[in-house]
Amino acid sequence: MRRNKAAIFGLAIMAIFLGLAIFAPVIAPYSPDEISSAGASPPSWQHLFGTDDLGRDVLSRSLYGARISLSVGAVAVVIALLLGTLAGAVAGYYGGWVDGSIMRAVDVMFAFPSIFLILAIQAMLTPNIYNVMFVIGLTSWMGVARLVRGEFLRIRQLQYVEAARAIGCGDLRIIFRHMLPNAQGPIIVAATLGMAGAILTESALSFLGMGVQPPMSSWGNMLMDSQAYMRDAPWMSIIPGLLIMVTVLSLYFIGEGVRETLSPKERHAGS
Amino acid sequence: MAIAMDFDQEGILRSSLNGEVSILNPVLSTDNISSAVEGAIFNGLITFNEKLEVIPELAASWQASKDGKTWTFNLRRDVFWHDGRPFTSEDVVFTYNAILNPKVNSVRRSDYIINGQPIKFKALDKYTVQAVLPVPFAPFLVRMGMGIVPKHLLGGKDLNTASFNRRPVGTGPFIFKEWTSGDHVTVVRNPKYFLGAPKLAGIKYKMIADDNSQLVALEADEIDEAGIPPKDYERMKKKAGIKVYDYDVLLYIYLGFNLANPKFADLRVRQALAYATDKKQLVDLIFKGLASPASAPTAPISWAYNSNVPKYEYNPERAKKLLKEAGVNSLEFTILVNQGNKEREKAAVILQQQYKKVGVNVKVRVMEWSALLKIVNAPKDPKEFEAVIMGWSLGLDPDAYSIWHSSQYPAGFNFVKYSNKKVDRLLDQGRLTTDKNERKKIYAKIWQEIAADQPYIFLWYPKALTGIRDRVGGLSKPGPAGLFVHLEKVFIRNAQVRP
Amino acid sequence: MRKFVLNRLLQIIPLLLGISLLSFLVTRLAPGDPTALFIDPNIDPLELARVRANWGLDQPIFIQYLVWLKNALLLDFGRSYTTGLPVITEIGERLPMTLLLMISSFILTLLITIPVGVISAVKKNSWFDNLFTFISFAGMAIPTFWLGLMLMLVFSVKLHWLPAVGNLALPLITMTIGSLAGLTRYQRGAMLEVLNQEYIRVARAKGLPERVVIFKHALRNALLPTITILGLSLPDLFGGAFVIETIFAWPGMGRLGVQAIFQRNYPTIMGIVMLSAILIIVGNLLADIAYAIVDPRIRYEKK
Amino acid sequence: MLEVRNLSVNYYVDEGTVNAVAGVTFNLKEGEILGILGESGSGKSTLGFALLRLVDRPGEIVSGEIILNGLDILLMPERELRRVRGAQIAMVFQDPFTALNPVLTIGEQIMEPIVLHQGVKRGEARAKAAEALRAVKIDPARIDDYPHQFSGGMRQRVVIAMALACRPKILIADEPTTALDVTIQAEILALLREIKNQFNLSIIYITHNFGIIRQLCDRVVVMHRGAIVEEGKTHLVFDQPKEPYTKKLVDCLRELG
Repeated sequence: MRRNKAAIFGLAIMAIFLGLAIFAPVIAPYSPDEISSAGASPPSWQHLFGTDDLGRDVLSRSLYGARISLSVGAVAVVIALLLGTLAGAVAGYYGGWVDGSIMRAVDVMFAFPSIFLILAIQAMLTPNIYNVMFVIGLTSWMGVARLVRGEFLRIRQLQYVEAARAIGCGDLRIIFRHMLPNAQGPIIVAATLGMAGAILTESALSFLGMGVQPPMSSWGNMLMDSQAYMRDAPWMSIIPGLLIMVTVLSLYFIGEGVRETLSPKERHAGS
Repeated sequence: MAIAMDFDQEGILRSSLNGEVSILNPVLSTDNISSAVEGAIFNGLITFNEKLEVIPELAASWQASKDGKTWTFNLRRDVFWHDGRPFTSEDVVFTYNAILNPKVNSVRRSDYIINGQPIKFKALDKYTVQAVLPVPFAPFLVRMGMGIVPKHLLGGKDLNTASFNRRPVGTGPFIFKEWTSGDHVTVVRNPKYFLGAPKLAGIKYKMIADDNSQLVALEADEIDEAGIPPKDYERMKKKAGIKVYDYDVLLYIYLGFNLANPKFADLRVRQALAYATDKKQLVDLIFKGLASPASAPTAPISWAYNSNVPKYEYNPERAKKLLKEAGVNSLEFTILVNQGNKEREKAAVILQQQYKKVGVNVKVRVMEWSALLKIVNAPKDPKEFEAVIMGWSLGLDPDAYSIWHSSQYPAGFNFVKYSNKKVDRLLDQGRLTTDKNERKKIYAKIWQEIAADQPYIFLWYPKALTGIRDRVGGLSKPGPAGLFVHLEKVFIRNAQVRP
Repeated sequence: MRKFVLNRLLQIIPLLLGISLLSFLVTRLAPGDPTALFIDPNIDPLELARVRANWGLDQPIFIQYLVWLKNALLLDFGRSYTTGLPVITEIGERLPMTLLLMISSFILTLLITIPVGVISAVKKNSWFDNLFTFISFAGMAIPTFWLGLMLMLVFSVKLHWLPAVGNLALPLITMTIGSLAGLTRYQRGAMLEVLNQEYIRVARAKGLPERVVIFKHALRNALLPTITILGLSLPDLFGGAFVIETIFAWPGMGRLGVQAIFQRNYPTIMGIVMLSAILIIVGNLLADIAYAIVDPRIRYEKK
Repeated sequence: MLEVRNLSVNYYVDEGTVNAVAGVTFNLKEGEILGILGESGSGKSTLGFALLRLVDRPGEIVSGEIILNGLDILLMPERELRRVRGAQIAMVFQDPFTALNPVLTIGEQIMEPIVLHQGVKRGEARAKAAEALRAVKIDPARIDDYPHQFSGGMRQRVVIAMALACRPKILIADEPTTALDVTIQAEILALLREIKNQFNLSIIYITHNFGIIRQLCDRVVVMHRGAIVEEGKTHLVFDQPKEPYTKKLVDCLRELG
């Protein structure tokens, strides 16, 4: 009951952030890139969240940053889900050597410290927002693959799949119409956690100078740029730091909510 | 634990390095960080004083022949390697021949090859070395500062892999003691140093790659010396126990245009962009004013500096007019900057806004250093970039042949394809002339020509800002050579160093 | 059991081959090469070409890989371009520091995670549970580098309690907070699930004290998913290690690795990727073995 | 020998409060097998758990008395309660697949209550555990095996052995055969009858299966929506049900059988 409240809270926050991101050009009081020789100034009526070291309005940058951070998170997760679901579904459905080779590929990817892979691929592709999404997606699909495979191995045994096969459904139809919808719960949970993870990964990439590139603002690179100013201009780091935290928390809450609704064991009542 | 030890041990200078020492062999090392440590361990034939003038070190004196091709160095006779062996001319010849050996991975080799011919080094006797140049070459003497390595330890060994590179033995004021990979290098005083025993008991170089962490360590009294970011300058100046020094360095940062690209072929376009560049805003926003707007491919502290060059003071109206004159209605281009360099990234973002005001649309592309160089240095014509923000660290000699001579394209560092017959001729002349005053005039003309052509927009001359804890004394006068020109004179206040 | 371990060990071989090929390709296809370090107007580009040839980089990639593979099979991973040291030596100097950090963080994490997870589950929705729920969510939601710098500002600059660099405490705390959060949630979740199992009620019906019910009956079962998660979180530990090592100037392997990537120091990159892959695989294997030890079902199935 | 008076248990769930057991009163006589009959959701399992105060949150025992040997179980301090659990009243659960801890040997699980309640050394407890296994017709040599090595019926025997280990006076069996095949059901029922005599037990047998009640129980209590609707000798209730609800149940059984 309490958790579901948290999940609703999380959903509400995400909805608000999404709205702010979409309407950023309307809401933002300034252009996010407009610099001013004044440099960093604390929050005031002109600049509610203050300005950064180049005199740019932190509120406007946060709003535009929401677009970037949320879409990096969302697209990266979609990529990871597509890859992971496909790999897991194929592996779990066909089994045998198909399963074996896909799962070995998953093992290879898992055995890599993904930060190295991300860095190397980023170096290869040069950092920009699309590559950031792509690279994070490409290095985070393995968990989903294992999960979907596990679900499929379980579902494959169930009667309705047998029945579908008996009436002559094709493989693709069985996978997508009969099996996948039944595995969607865990996938949704993985998606919310994955999106949270992607937003954090983007900020870690920013630390390495390989995240979303300037002048585009993402919460990750705002936070990174601010770290040198923690003492002189704390608002520069507090705002994006809080935004990241609240977003990630909201996503976790949503994930937990979905998880608890799905798990009947948590909701036992009298016999 | 390591830190507690420092407080116990008196007279140790706790220095810091903002990266990792890679190799302690002056023949092989290429990075400033390794060089900083090598400076304490090794000596060259010559060295530089605070004013960057050449002064004797291992060589007591030298003479050049009349034709300027034969140089004779008379070595000091009181120098010993840290292992007790005497230093001789054999060591000098060995060092330079090692650099010239193609099997040795030294990228300094080209410093000692002139017009495709190597300089010949010869030991005339135990304490005399002769260098024979194919042609007279003005920058020769400053290149004799290379740290000399011992023949008796390296002769017959594969220099690239010698264990010496990790446990170096030199002639300098400090003796190598310990190197913990990625953490610190410690050196201890050489009581027999030929310029006088150092006053420090030793130096511990702590490797701290992150600028913020370095600053925090200085504030927390864990190190004695650290670079100060400009935005912390005022705060650190007020901080008790720390003194902040600022001084100019031989470096300039620029926005270079690919002149092979038709967008930048017209001089008026480049001039327009120069007028559209508010260098003062750049310097104020990025450095809080602790850097100076640049105007020429040199630095104010170079002896060949010439302030009398076209300056293109900020004038957006003039910029718009020039663009119109050039018939440019819409200009759009991409600036490359290297990833990890916040100052240049910010500069690109600021330039983007400044150029927007004159109707020029700029995209910024941040690339990893290696990837960026791959584009800029690829030996092909035309190159695949439009504009790039980079910096040149200048040698002590003003020679800029490799940057501006038209022969240095497409292979070479004239990657913007600058081509000016007059500059070519002056560059050739500048290398061959040995008289300093003559050369000064030649380079003044070169700077004027280049500044007028604006193949680069010269952005700023950085300053070095260094914070030193009060307990450190004996620093040299702040200058481009740093604060530790005479390491043997540096001391820790109130420390008892056993003689 | 022995067959199970043997089988797993055999699987490592193709895994390492795959990893080596992938990382070789990825690093070589990235633009630029190690001589980018030497950019200096005084260096003739011809010299760079000479050095490249000295390193064998003028050969086709395929040949380079085979040469690397042949040498690697003889446990020769080449020499670092920047230090000239054998890669094994270079890594060997750094590995102990990374392991020190990772293992102590690992132990600290377990010491905190297990009791906190257990208490949170047993006292579900109590103030303790809510507090740690909040702390762990916050721990998961804070970017590591930010947390590290904040801790440094507070404990080194303001309070002067701990040295900013060169000391284990702060990097350890930062790393532990990062991994603590997720694990505590898992431990709590697993515990909650186990506590709803019939055998827990059975244990209570037998009159066992709550202590025995929780620690003997519930915890052993609830540890199973935690062990798996621990194994799976190893790659992340390496990733986190890099950021932490940089901030706290900790001379570990993560920093060496990322630096090697920026420098295109191929032999070092390959050495580190292979070594961390082996560590991760061995870590997972150990997790599986630990799982089998705790869970008799696995143990006997594989007999 | 066990008297239950006015026992009520509530569940507090999202949708509100469910009165799972609503003021139930009955007693168990020495040596009898009392059947508690009800459909799923009738509160019969909750009642079974409540007898040993094993109702978990979100459930709560809100009122009533459970008198054993003159003492109210509901008022006992935790320590004393534990001396009742397993020692005087033992339980056998519905699902033998989940009732045994998968990571402990069956021997360990049977020995636990013996060591706890009889304060004997492990060696002796092990002997007693072996004896308990023999009583439920399992080879004592398998004492060090794990639950997953047994079939369902065998596991239920282990559960019964565990319940019998401390020689309790009362056994509460909560649908111990529903998860098992019919043939194995019969074996377990026979076993229960056998051990009842051997160990001089009183049994509360909770089920939704009137057939089993008829075979096994002396008396029956019929529950519906948390309350007792009818109570009496099994054959009387079966032959002349008074309440319409009971009648319906009996009719169902007749149709089937």
